[in-house]
Amino acid sequence: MPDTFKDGNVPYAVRAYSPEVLLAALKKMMLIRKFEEGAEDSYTRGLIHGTMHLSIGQEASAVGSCMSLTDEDKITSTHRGHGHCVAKGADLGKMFAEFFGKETGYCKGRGGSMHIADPAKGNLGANGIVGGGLPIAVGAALSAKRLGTGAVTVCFFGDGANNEGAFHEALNMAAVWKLPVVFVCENNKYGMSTSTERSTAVKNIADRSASYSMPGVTVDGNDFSAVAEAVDAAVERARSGEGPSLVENVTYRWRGHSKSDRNRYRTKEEIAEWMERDPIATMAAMLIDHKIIDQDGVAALEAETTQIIKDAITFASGSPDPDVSEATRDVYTQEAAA
Amino acid sequence: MPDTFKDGNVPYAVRAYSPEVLLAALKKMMLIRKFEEGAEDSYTRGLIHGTMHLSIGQEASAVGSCMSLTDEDKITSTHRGHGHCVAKGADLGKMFAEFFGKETGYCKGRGGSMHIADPAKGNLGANGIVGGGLPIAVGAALSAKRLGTGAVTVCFFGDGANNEGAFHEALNMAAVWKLPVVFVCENNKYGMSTSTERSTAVKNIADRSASYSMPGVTVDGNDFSAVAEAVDAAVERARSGEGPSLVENVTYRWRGHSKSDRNRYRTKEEIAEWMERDPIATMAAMLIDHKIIDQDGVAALEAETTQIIKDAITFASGSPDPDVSEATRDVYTQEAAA
Amino acid sequence: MNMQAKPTLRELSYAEAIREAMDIALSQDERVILMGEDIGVYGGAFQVTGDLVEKYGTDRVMDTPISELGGAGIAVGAALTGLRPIFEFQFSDFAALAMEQIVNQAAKVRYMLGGAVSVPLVMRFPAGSGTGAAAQHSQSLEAWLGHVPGLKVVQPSTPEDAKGLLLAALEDPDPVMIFEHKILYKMKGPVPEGYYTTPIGKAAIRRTGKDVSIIATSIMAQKAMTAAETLAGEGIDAEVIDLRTVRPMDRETVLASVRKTGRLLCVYEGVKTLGVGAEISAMVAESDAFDFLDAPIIRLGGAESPIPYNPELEKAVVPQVPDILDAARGLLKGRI
Amino acid sequence: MNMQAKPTLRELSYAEAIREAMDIALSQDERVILMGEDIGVYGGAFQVTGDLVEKYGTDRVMDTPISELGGAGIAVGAALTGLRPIFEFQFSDFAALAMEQIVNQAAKVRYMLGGAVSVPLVMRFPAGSGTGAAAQHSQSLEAWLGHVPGLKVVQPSTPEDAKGLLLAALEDPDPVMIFEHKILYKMKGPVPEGYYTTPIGKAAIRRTGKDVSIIATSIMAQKAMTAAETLAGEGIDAEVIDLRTVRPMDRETVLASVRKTGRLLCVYEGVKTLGVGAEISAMVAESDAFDFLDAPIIRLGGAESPIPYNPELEKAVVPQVPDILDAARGLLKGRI
Ligand SMILES: Cc1ncc(C[n+]2csc(CCOP(=O)(O)OP(=O)(O)O)c2C)c(N)n1
Ligand SMILES: Cc1ncc(C[n+]2csc(CCOP(=O)(O)OP(=O)(O)O)c2C)c(N)n1
Ligand SMILES: [Mg+2]
Ligand SMILES: [Mg+2]
Repeated sequence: MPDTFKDGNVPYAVRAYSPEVLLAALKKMMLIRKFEEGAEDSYTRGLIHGTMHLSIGQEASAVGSCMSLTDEDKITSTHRGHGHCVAKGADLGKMFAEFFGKETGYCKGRGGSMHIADPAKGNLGANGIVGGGLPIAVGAALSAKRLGTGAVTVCFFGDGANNEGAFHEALNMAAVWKLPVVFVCENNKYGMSTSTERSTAVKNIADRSASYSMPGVTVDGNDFSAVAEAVDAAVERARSGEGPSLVENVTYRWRGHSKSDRNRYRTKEEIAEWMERDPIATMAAMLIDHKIIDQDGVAALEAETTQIIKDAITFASGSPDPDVSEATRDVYTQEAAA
Repeated sequence: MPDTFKDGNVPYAVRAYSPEVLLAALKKMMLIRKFEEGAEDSYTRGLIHGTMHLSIGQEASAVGSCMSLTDEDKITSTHRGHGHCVAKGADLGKMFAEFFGKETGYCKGRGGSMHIADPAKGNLGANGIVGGGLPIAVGAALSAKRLGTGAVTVCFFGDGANNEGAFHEALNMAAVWKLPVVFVCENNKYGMSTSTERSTAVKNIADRSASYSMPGVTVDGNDFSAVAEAVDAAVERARSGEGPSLVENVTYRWRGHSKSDRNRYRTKEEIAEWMERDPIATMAAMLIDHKIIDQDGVAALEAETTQIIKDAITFASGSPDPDVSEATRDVYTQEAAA
Repeated sequence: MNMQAKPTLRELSYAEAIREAMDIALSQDERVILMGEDIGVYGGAFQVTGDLVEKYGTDRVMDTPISELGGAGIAVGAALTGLRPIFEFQFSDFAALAMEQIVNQAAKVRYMLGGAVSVPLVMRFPAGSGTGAAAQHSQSLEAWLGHVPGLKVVQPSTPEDAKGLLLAALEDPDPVMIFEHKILYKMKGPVPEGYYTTPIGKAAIRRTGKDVSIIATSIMAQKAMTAAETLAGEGIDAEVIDLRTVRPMDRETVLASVRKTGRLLCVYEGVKTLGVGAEISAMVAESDAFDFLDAPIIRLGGAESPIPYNPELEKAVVPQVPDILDAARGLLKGRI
Repeated sequence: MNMQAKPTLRELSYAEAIREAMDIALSQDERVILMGEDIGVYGGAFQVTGDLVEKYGTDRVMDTPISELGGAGIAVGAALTGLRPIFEFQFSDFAALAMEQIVNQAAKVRYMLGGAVSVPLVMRFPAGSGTGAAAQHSQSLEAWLGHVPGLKVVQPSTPEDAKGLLLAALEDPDPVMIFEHKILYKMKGPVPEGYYTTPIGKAAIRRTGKDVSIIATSIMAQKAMTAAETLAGEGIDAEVIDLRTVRPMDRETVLASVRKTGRLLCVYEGVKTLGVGAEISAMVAESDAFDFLDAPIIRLGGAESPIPYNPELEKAVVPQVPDILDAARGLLKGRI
């Protein structure tokens, strides 16, 4: 990474990544947005039985946090996990198929939105339990350290999750054992209806890093470059054996918490304000500014990603349902032990 | 309290309390020491069936932390709770009786050392679960606030307990709701065999208070005056509605963790060093220094407390065992609801 | 059933009935508080608390941070010291985070202290499958708490009982755990106005019959009633008993029924193995009613599997009306 | 029993046998790590890990902070990603703090992910009463985990099985929960040298008999053997089966025994209601073996009470040999 190029006017991302990588990142952010919109639409059209938690507005956090990860590196995700999954390289068709409960889905229709995982790409899975992924991420980091794989784990969790005891225990042990894990708090201001002010006795969640003697930084989670800069540094630190870090991406979810949210706990104005800070538009503008893409290129990307989503939905819709007689398959591992 | 008397050479305790109060505190510290010695002796003589966790060496923390509490104020205690119980005014005979499993004990022989409680004096009980008392203390503070009783709760817990998720959750909620509770961490350097260095990713446990935007202070837990000064201030803060605080009393347990400890994780030298900083001797010396008592007085107190313990053991030994046919009594409340 | 019930009946949903019970409790007793995640302005994940926060304020209808263990422990401490908390878990599955406070503290502290204290605590657990929320949001864990002395555990299956059992729980000086079924929240039924209680520890005979005793819990009591109507058409006269309380179990009502019918079918949504039906079966098999049994005791419980997401799979892993019909017919095959 | 067992037998204590199993596993497989509170230099609260840390170092015998939920979750994450952790709870009661990771994560993740992963995790739970440690340190909670699909749950009652089941658990790709009885740790018995496994899911017939089947778990299997000797002197020929595995339960062995004897007595230390004996009873009562039953199925389980401190009370709340004798005699009263 061009550490010598210290032009303050050139954002980190533009300095750090090639145009191809940046365009791929923008594309992923668009895919996330459109996946969520497609999910929402499918839900409205009655195709979905369960619930869903959309990450529209948080795309920069998901993609920016995974920039320096390889398929060997792991992530743990949350109930609001579609974006992380796409960022880590998932197949959109298999994601939709899972969302539709199909046998071709990532979980063969057993998991649904809240459990989509992609172990082959290092995504250990979304989690229905708030905070559930925090210790699991530390465990993955422990494996990496013991087995000497050099892999890093990025652990996504929400502002709400930071008040779970699991947060405290996981960060403490990660620090005591200097494990290669980066805790990425996606602070979207609310855990369901409860604002951080009403639930969290500290101003910045990143400040809690002091309790674990690890670096903590709060960044604009809607600024792709700021997110990438902070998380890349933390990943590098983890990879070089210096231990865990906490990065807080301040962001906002545009939609309700889940399908049934009446948005009683926040104002229309607040939502509108945040929508003006659209992370995708911001990212596109930055790339246009630095001549990495132009308006037409953006439009072409829009069209391309729209088509990908369309194809993914077509694949998913046309996929078979699981066989009901196999409802209890995969509770245990069938094959005999080695 | 003589806030105007600002003589730096006069310790807080001497400024803050009357001689009677100070002598009563010294007496309590002696009673704790002798209770523990009596317990140990009984154990060695085979009178005790279960385990025990002795607080010898930690007497200043127990007594100093309860100085400004009334019987309306609550404490929650720990597995190492004999000292807290005495400090909150318990009857020594009923304590020994419980330790001996007698029907006359505080828990009628059902609880034993790890569950001694004295609700009439505001002691909600020891706890066999490390960290178990932390949320319970916050609940007691919530009651006080809602019912307007003005009571404060002092929550004792160990350095080991500070790594439980319950610690994090309890402190956070106490702070969010500004509840009248004082968290007193008795940092005796080890949770069983595990030193704070090997278990706790922060130098001073009190520093974790920053995560909950509450005051935190680390004091010499073997210095009665320092403990009392810190906790009194925190209690006053709580009582006046300003919310919780965290006080860390750095101290040391002279004995092993429990009956079966081989002390492999610490050195004889370390133990000897700490034994030189005997909190009772220090307290007595301070009172002698300020002419509140003399050597003869101390000797008389020693004799008096020795006799109290002797009588307590006699009472306990002579007490009846519970009736085996009543083994399942008190699982549920018998009397019909109001 | 409820002798104190006022005559005026209206139709309320199960959720509304629970809310009405909490409203009555909040208005009658200053010591009652509600605690839980998003129970305030959000109205609760299943809209059970609804707008109670507007009436009673945030001091009495308290949104907690997402801290189940600490929240439950605070409720325990509050109950020990003068308040009467009603603690809502957003989903019963999250009780797994708070078992320590429920089981090691709330259930035991009275006993451990030789009767010196009591813990008048009510906890509410939205339970069960059917919402497409998959394995971590669909469990029926009443058997865990039913195994724990010191607790009482109830499972209302009607709006009337949901209200009456909650008010009874609040009168109870000991911790009462209420497992509510999510799918029932919208079910309507007659609910007496005003204050009444439904006794904890009493099963309800929903239908008398002479051929087979169907003992069912929670939503399965509804399914059993549906099945019983069909069976009646086939000449099978089923007695349907809604267990209502898992702990303490209503031994007398169950045994009397089995002595009469000689056939027992237990229907419950929780995992079959070590679920509530295991206890019902074992209780009967060790009683004098054993001698009246004309056939094996059949249990219909949840499959030995987590709850899947796909709706058809989800239905397949818990007992449905046709399963009840098949089981009842099987039990009576010899006779017919 | 164990076909692979080497012939050389030595007497080891149950704790030593477990330690030997861990020693073999640590030396054979780099992926194996031990995690738990004070299992390093302290040697474990019950001296089960002993001096293994000296041999394998603190990287493989890891003292955890007092953080059961986080520790268990780290073990789950490690198992998901290539390690084979053996996680020790200091007392099984503290599992109440970690149920979320055990039940919502470890047990379900394979299923939730459609079989894409597995969780080769072993957890050890020192359980049971008898040490005077009172209500929060004496529980037998195997029924909770036995209720959870995705887990396997075993309860060794002999040193030989303690070693063999632990090695079998390590071979198993799925999470295996081992409930060890604290009072057994010092019990000695013959233990084959070297590597062998005891099959998970197979009960052991400890004594064949024709009059009554006593199915017992954990330490109760020992007590049942003692009782059986006395009964033999009275002309009662008891078959004693050590269940060994709670989940999956060995249906065939139990049913075959009941078909033979016609009488069933279940003996277990956990709380009677909804304890393991409830499942044994219900499993038999719904099987074809029901027709062979000559008497009600009797359960001897723990009292409906927390475990008290006083030693006499403590004994009174769990089944003892005389209780087994009385129950067996009662079952055979009609016959004699
Ligand atoms: C242990 C647990 N408690 C509660 C819930 C219900 N729940 C699901 S998401 C959510 C809010 C989480 O907030 P946050 O961590 O900030 O994530 P966000 O939804 O804002 O992305 C809650 C309360 C849960 N799934 N798990
Ligand atoms: C939840 C839980 N985990 C573990 C234990 C076992 N245990 C009892 S005391 C103790 C050490 C506690 O350390 P600390 O909090 O520092 O208190 P101290 O013993 O030093 O006074 C441990 C591990 C327990 N009782 N409860
Ligand atoms: Mg949030
Ligand atoms: Mg300590």
